[in-house]
Amino acid sequence: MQRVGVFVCWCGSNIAGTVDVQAVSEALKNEPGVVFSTNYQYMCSQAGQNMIIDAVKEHNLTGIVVCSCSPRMHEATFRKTAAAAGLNPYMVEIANIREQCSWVHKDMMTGTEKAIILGKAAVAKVNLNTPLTPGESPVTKRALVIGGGIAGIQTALDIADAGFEVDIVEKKPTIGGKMAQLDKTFPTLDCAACILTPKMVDVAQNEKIRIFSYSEVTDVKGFVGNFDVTIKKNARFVKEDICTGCGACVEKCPMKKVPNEFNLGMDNRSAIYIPFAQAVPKVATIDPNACNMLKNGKCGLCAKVCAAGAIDYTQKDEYIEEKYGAIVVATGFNPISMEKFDEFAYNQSKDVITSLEFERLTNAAGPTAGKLLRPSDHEHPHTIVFVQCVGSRCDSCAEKGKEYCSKICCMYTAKHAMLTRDKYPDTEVYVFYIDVRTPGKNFDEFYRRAVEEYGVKYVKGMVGKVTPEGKKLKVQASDLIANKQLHIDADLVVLAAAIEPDQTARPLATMLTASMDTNDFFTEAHPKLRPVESPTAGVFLSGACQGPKDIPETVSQAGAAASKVIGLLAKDKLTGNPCVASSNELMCNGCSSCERVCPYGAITYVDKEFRMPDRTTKVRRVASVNPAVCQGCGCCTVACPSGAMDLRGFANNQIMAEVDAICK
Amino acid sequence: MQVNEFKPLIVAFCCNWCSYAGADLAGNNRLNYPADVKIIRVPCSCRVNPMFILRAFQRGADGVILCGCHPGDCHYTSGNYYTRRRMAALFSMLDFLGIEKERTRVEWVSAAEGAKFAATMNDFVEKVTALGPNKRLEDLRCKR
Amino acid sequence: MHKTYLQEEIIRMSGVNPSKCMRCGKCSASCPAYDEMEYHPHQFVNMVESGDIEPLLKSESLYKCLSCFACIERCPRGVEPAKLVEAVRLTAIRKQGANHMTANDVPALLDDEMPQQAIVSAFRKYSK
Amino acid sequence: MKVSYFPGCTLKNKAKDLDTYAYKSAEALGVTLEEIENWQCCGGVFTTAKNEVATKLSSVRALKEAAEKEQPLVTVCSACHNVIKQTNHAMQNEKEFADKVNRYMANETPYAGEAEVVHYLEMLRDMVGFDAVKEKVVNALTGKKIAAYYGCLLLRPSKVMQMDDAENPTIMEDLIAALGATPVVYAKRNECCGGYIAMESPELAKKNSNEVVENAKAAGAEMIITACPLCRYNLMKNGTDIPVVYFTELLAEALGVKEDTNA
Repeated sequence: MQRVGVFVCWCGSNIAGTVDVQAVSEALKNEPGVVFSTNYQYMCSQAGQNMIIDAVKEHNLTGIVVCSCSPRMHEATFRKTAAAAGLNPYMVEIANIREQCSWVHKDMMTGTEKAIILGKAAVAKVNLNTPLTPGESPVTKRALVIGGGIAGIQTALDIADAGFEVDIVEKKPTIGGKMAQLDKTFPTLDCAACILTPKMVDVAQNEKIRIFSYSEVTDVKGFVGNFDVTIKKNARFVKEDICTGCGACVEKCPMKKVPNEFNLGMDNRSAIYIPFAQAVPKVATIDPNACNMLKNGKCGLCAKVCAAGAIDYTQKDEYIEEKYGAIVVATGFNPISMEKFDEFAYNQSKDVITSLEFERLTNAAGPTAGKLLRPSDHEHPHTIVFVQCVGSRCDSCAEKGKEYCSKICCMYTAKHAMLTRDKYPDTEVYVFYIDVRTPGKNFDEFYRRAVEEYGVKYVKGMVGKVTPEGKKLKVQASDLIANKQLHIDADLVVLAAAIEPDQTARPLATMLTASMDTNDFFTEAHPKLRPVESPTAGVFLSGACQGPKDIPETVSQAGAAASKVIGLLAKDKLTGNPCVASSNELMCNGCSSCERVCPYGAITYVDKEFRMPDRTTKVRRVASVNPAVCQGCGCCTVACPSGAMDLRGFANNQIMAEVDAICK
Repeated sequence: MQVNEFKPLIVAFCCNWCSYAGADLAGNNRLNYPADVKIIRVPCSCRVNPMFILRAFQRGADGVILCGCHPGDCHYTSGNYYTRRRMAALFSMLDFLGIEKERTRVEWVSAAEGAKFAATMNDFVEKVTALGPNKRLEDLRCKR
Repeated sequence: MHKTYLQEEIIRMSGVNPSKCMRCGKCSASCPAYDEMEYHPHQFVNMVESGDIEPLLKSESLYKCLSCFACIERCPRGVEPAKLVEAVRLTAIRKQGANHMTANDVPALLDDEMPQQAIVSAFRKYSK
Repeated sequence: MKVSYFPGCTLKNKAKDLDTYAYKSAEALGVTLEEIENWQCCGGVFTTAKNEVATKLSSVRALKEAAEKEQPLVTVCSACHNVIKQTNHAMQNEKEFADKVNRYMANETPYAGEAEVVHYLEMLRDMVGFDAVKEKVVNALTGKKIAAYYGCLLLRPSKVMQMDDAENPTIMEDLIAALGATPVVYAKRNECCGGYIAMESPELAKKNSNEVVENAKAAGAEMIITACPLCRYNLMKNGTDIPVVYFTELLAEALGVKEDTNA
């Protein structure tokens, strides 16, 4: 049985004006467990706190009830007081008789009556309180960034800048991501490579940053501050530390007919390749599916020409295990496949391309060295039709495409249209749009310039059918303002394909127990107030993996994610919230109900041995809560059919006792 | 006269992050609502076990209201969605058992909605008062 | 907004929810009979949504739709404009004496090669 | 293999070729077509209105007979296929409509869309298999450049028809390839020929059909195949100078059973 002390605060006249504090302290004296009850003008004052400390010592109190203002105000204060008196701070309960009683009721009698009931509920609860100790865990002062696009690069640079070690894991042979494939960037039209590649070099030269390129994360264990991550370094058959990136092997490789993924298959590369001139790390990689030496042991030319002796055909995949305190997801996006949108004849004509392909076609380092030429016959296109919202903003019942707006297409299409008109004024450029969405600094001005200064023809309507015939693409479209059906003979059709999260995001989310929405974008801990944190503690989000984003937005989010990581890594120890769920293993039947509702992935299952009454041993699967991950919402306690799961500090019997006390 | 004197007993479960703060705000702004409402603080509305509600009715409560963060704003991401689903099922079952739908309610009150909290409580108490005492589930053995 | 009886009837018959339309115009961009129509597929959707159905009932456009389902197939919002056209057309021809084509009209329209299918289909579309 | 067979109105007169070669080819491939007894015309077009019952009854009768025989219902004509398949879909998914139909027909055991509606092309692809067709080919049509014309009804609405990708179908191309010929892919193969509008606005049918043929010819087609009598009529009538034949005729030719018919 507890020995409870009740301390009723007057709060000057704030409480005493509507509540008869004397009557409250008298009434609560008779409650079970109460051995001491008093009232005072200002309980939170030094004198009031000393009164509590003295009473604890004098009456050997084991629990404290303070009837005062809201616990949101002074719970922390009175917990400290309890600790000063030698009690566990979690043996304190507050009855809120100010905000939720004296301030909202006018009548002394009803106010007093309610205050007594609230006090009784608090006494009933504190009688069932148990001392709680928050767990502590150390923090590994190193961060992992998954994805080496502009989001990952910026996050890593910012974290490294604060003095912490960062590893970047990138599945491609080089960092740089989608931004490295872009030509110019809106709305300023500076070239993507000119602003990105210096950052890539910074990453390479920063001694706090390690790059695991051509690698992927295969396993994540542990929790905030203490993640154990397995990284698979795919064999690139080139010794990274020896290769100088001279490119002699690339030149000599006889297998030159491999579709070049960096140029989206619009030209070819060799079997041993460096994706682009400014690649980081600048080392060669052998494509095992194309290399004759690896496929049938016939060739070996690259090894012969490599002066540094970096080629190693026997290289194997390597698994690296590393510890991290924080993980940043920066897995980015891809344009969706155009396979199901063949009304635009993407599969039927080479001259129907996606916007990303258009970027490569206009990029000086692209397949046409920056000249805008039709892929089919390398002739200059005179009429270009851009189609927006291809696969974006589709209703789910249309069974193809995405429901969301891909956000970046309006702006890059305006950019493409403007740049085309600028460089090739003899070209007719049509943009078919549903809405032009330009919310961003200098964005609408940019789009208007495309129309007003560059003469791009924006048509409110959609393309219904593209028919390749001869050298032309016959475009059938609607112009809703003119209320006409248009028929345009185009030379090139550019589709603004919707974007979707990278395919690696879903398995990664499973590994991280980070939640995703139905579109496979990572969800934030709070959509407004915690936009760069995942609900899983220690996992942060950067860039388009969280939702469609342009470069400025991605960079801002990358910086924000980095600052959150720095805040975490700056701590030596993490103090947990002791009010977490825990499961009574004897009652748990291992049904997984709690695991399914837990938003944090804090619950796992372990096989445990139990001694049975007949002295045999039985192994059962039972739930186990990781207190460092659990945030204490209590959802699992309600989902648990056997009542095994309970929440410390808000236990079933505690809340039940409050209900009983109120309903007497 | 008898009817007028009936004072209902209302148990309100408020989540710590939104609705409990909303109730505090109602206090800060001195927005009155009947003293019949007694608030129990829970970390999240999804912490409220249907057992608590059944217990309240068994012990003579005349109405039970759950307040949580607005959908999409849950401090714990998804807790209030569970609340919504669980309570939809529970309340229709209670309705079947004779606990009128007006006696149970889930309401989303944010930390900034002191006025909404007070208005909600006024409305809820009024509706429950109109229904009169809950006799259906009350267990007389629990009466002292 | 209050819906008229006629509007509700059209919506119920067709099973189409015109308020799903996002005004992209892909239906009208896909329509093979566009130039024959006074009111185009996107206008059908818009006019049913706003309750402006009388002009549609009187329009020849009702009989120009080929029922080729291109608008249904390509609508990104799943609105299915052709079903609205069909519902309005049925509302028109179900009235007494409102058949768009009668048996007497047929011989003049035939040629030797014309398959039965064309006549059967046309009757389904043009008369009750 | 025995299947129920719904020929449709036009196949017994104006489009006899479509029907006879369907029989011949099926026989050659080891499939017996059992014609639905007293089948009635499907009506040519599916009325999408949910409160239209009477016009769909003939389809339901055919479906019910096939279901009772536990056979798939095979169709050849695109229009019949579209009407019957959409009607079946409505019987499966629109309860109110299905109730009305069952009460109207006084069905002792209500019909709820149990039958499987299979187009002849689907039968070739999924039940016989194009590989098996290829093995049975005696007159390979090597070197012939043939364009498949799908029209609208065979593929759309794809959610119901489920035959192939409505925008980039391959089923007829695969058949052409199996028969040894070279399929010609062109974008207008799924655009409407004009259909029944040929009666009222022949100029519209002409315009649409011309566009289809021109597009096929530009892609190098020497011949067009189709599954629909009305498509064939429109394409032929509106001035194509390349032959338009039914796919069953081409199939019969390749399988070496065409001559028998003429004899």
